[in-house]
Amino acid sequence: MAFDIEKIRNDFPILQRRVHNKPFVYFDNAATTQKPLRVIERMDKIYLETNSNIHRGIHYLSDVSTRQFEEARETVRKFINAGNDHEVIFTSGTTAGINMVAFSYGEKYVSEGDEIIISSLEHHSNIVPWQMLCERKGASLKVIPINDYGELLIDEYEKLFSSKTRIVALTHVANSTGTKNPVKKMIGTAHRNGVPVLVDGAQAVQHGKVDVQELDADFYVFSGHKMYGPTGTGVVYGKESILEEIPPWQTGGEMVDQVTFGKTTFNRLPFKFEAGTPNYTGVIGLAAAIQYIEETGLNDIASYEKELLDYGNKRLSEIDGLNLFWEAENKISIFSFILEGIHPYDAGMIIDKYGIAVRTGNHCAQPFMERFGIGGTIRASLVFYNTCEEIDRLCEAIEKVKEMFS
Amino acid sequence: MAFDIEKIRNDFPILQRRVHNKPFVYFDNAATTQKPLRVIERMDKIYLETNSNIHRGIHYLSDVSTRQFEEARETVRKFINAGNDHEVIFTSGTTAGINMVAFSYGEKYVSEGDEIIISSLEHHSNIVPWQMLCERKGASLKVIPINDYGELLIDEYEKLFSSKTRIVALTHVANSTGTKNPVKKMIGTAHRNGVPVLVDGAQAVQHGKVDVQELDADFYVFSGHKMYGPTGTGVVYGKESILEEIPPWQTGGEMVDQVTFGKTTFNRLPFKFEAGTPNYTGVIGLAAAIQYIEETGLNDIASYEKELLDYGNKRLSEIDGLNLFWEAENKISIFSFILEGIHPYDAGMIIDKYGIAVRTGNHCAQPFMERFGIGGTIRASLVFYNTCEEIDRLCEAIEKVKEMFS
Amino acid sequence: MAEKTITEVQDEIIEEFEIFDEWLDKYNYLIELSQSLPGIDDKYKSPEYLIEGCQSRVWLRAEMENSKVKYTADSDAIITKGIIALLIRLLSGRKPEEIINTDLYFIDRIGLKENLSPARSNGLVSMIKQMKLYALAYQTKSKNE
Amino acid sequence: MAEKTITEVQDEIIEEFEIFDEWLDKYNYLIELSQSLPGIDDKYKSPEYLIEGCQSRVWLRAEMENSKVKYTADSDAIITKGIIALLIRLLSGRKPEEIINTDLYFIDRIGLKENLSPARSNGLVSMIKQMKLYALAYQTKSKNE
Ligand SMILES: Cc1ncc(COP(=O)(O)O)c(C=O)c1O
Ligand SMILES: Cc1ncc(COP(=O)(O)O)c(C=O)c1O
Repeated sequence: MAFDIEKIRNDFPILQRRVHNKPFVYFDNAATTQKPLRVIERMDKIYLETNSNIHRGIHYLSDVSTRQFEEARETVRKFINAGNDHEVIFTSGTTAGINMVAFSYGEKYVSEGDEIIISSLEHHSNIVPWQMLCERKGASLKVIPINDYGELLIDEYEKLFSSKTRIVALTHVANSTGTKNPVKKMIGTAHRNGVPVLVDGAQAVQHGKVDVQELDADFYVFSGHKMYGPTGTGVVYGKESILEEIPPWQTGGEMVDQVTFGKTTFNRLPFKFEAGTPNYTGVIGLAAAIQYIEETGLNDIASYEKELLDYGNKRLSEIDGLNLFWEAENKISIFSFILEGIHPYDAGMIIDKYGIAVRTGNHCAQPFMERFGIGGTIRASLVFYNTCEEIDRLCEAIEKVKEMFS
Repeated sequence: MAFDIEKIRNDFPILQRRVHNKPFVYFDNAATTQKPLRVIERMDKIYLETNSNIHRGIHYLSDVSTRQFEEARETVRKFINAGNDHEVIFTSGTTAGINMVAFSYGEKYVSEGDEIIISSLEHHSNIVPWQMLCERKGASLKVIPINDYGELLIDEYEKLFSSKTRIVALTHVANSTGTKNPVKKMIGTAHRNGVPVLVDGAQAVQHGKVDVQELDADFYVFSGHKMYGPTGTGVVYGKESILEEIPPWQTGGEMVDQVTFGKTTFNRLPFKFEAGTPNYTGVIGLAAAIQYIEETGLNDIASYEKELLDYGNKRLSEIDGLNLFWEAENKISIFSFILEGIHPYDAGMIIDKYGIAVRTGNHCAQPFMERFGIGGTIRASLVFYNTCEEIDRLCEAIEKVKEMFS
Repeated sequence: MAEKTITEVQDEIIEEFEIFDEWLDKYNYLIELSQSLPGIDDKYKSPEYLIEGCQSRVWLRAEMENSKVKYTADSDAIITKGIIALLIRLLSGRKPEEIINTDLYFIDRIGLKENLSPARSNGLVSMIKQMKLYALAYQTKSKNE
Repeated sequence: MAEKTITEVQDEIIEEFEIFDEWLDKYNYLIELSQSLPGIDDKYKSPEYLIEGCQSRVWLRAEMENSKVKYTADSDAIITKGIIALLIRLLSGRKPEEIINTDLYFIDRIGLKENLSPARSNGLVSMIKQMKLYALAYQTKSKNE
């Protein structure tokens, strides 16, 4: 097998630890991922050897730091195949990125009576900023409905457009279900209606090749910490033509060109959108994570994760009294399920005791859960450092849970 | 001497390095500070052993992570003596913090014709967000003038208040000059006029004890990376009574209570203002930095830094053709100067060659520089790991610069 | 009948749990306890009595009977319900003063701390807070009367 | 007079700098060069000819003379001015095509890379860009004529 899982697991030191005196199984990857040693060491090296604030500094280390930061931008550009470096804006995470776009785009293009389309599969972070925008501007939300597999109803989507539609905000991959949405096609539909699209890629970039130009996404947003990078980092890709048009969101040091008390003019892209000292250590760590992903190979990652998905689906569906939700055609290896008659919290508490980290609850997707009349599920989200043996261990733990609460 | 400078310098590994084959002298501390080993190790430990997303997770590491994050909040609370943990909001930096307040407070309390008071000493990050707010709302800025020493004119300040004044935004210590403003007195004046005050503490918290309750500040904002902590971290202290009243800024995961497509209700403080996955690794690292500062002792730090200031003032004023600016009564150890007939850029390039990191330019305070008719200065900003010998080395380098450009 | 103090009952519970070496036995005991909890009438399972908490829902009611606070409570999660049973055993039927001032150290000592972590959001932390608030409210009320 | 190519002049400059072991001598040479630069008339030191750059200011003008681009430039910082002198020596009086396509490798080779770092913001990076833009503009113009 080309995919050397043992080597990979050794790259992630935390996977070697024990929890509750059991080997640690980390199945909470949709919440955040673990970090390969090289990412940790990359950031250490900065603090131990080169740390200095970036941009406009005249001294040696400031120069080193700035180059590393701008090289990281180029690494991200290549990773998502953006056309230009300055279309890559660094933020503190997906939530911050969506807030940025909702504010900046909203200030310029959304006014009373306008409409914004989102989907039923969105994370709260891709719902609430649009709600707030609607509230501020007197606009309204239209929601793309789903079927019972947790798939968007594309026909219904097309019907939501009107002359009032100003933007579509859509997740690439849903964090509650793992469903992959046909974003390319959906962007095409939006563009035919003259409407730009923001894609929430928080659960997508780490699982398969994303090409923002091929998708023709107007905005593409994701978090570093969910793709094996550090916390406090994130990216907004935006098309130059739109980024030039919309006003900045945060303002302050470095993103300005000229400041007088009367009037301020803004710096060019990408700086216009990067106010204040960026998390440059984090960003450089993120570039190291991307290099790690690329060396491992996104195609290999995707096909190994598909194996995990198939094996997990098979094993979990064999368990009596386990309801596996949303087995969409096209999805990443997220398993969302409930055990009949057992509260997810009770199950989660016991599964934890076997050293297995799963998440329980509504996964920041309340409206979605309500659509299915459930308060929450148990969610196991797997990535390429997980194994089929770990899935077996989860199944064993589930059997124990059933015994206890029978 | 109680202050063991040798031990302290050993705590900061980067200070041992060489630059251009000379021992490294880091005098760019106002831009960002170096990190003690313990901060680096604290964050490593997280990524190597306990990394997990915080809040609402049911499994063991999520619990560990959440506790560490909330303990960090308590560490910050104590450090600035806030009344309550939930008055401490984590952000990505000072700029983000000021933007948050300008938006949230502005949405609720600022409308057409209103006035906002700032000072002539502000960093761009405490100017531009207020300008943007004024532009959005049709309000206007009033600016507190200064004297030639770079000190605010308190009498003029008092005259700026009117029934239309909604907030005062004021730096505690100015980054361009090092001037310490009499914020307590100035907050008193504002409160007598029924106006709340935001204090920009980015250059203050690391140089002496700040007690937000004693100051009676309504908001107090600072950055982690300028106080020996990691990049991508920052704090907004806000009085509970105001934080409860004003709307959230960023919205999304974790900061909501209930979400439906129709309406969203927000979580309680402090979560209402912490949308998305916070930079929890950074925040825990920041807490380690605060512990380091507290063990070193803020009083000892302040008196040692005063020695550096006095020594530097003496040595630099002995240099022919060196104009030292803004020798305010009350200031931190920042030296801002120009060399007659020599461009700061030329000087800075040569000083760098001697392994000394200084900053040249307008230090993100353009309006301030314009007031003095200069394009920029050379700025050396020192902290407690710097030494008098390093000041001597700067003086030698300045002599070389003078020779070269004579 | 000389009533036991809260401290005495806490020590009793700690002793009961001491025989369990394993978390499994502790949790099984909690499940057992949950079955003994009378719970709450469905009509009270309304937002009015609901305690916030994202993972499991907890409902709590309090009444005053002969200067003592009587609690009834319930949850949709069984482990949570088991702990509620312990809390009711400890606090229900006590004078407000006693409840307000008590320090619940048993949770730590019997190794169920994780269930009272604010991070777990099972509603128990808020429930204890609410129990004390009820007690405080009754105390204030009786003083004013 | 067979004119030297840009490449030839770059190699010449590299050779000139090779005799300097020390950065100090290199910078002293740059200072010397800065003095030989005619600079720019004060009336052209206007925003129109100013190149953005936060640390030192750079002014640049271009004219077309006999199908060749003639540059004049100046800066308020001496080191910047010294490098400008090298750039003018290299590019001024050349045909647009030559300027547009040239790869300025000498900067790296003579050990002045730090002066062309975008981080230093001395305006030189923008200046080179602007020099090429002028050349491009003249080329397009002459084609259209
Ligand atoms: C007084 C002051 N305010 C605000 C800032 C901006 O801080 P940050 O870049 O960390 O957002 C700085 C940093 O230079 C500063 O010195
Ligand atoms: C699809 C999706 N969008 C947005 C977010 C929010 O990301 P962050 O918390 O990093 O801002 C998440 C994280 O769970 C997510 O899964």
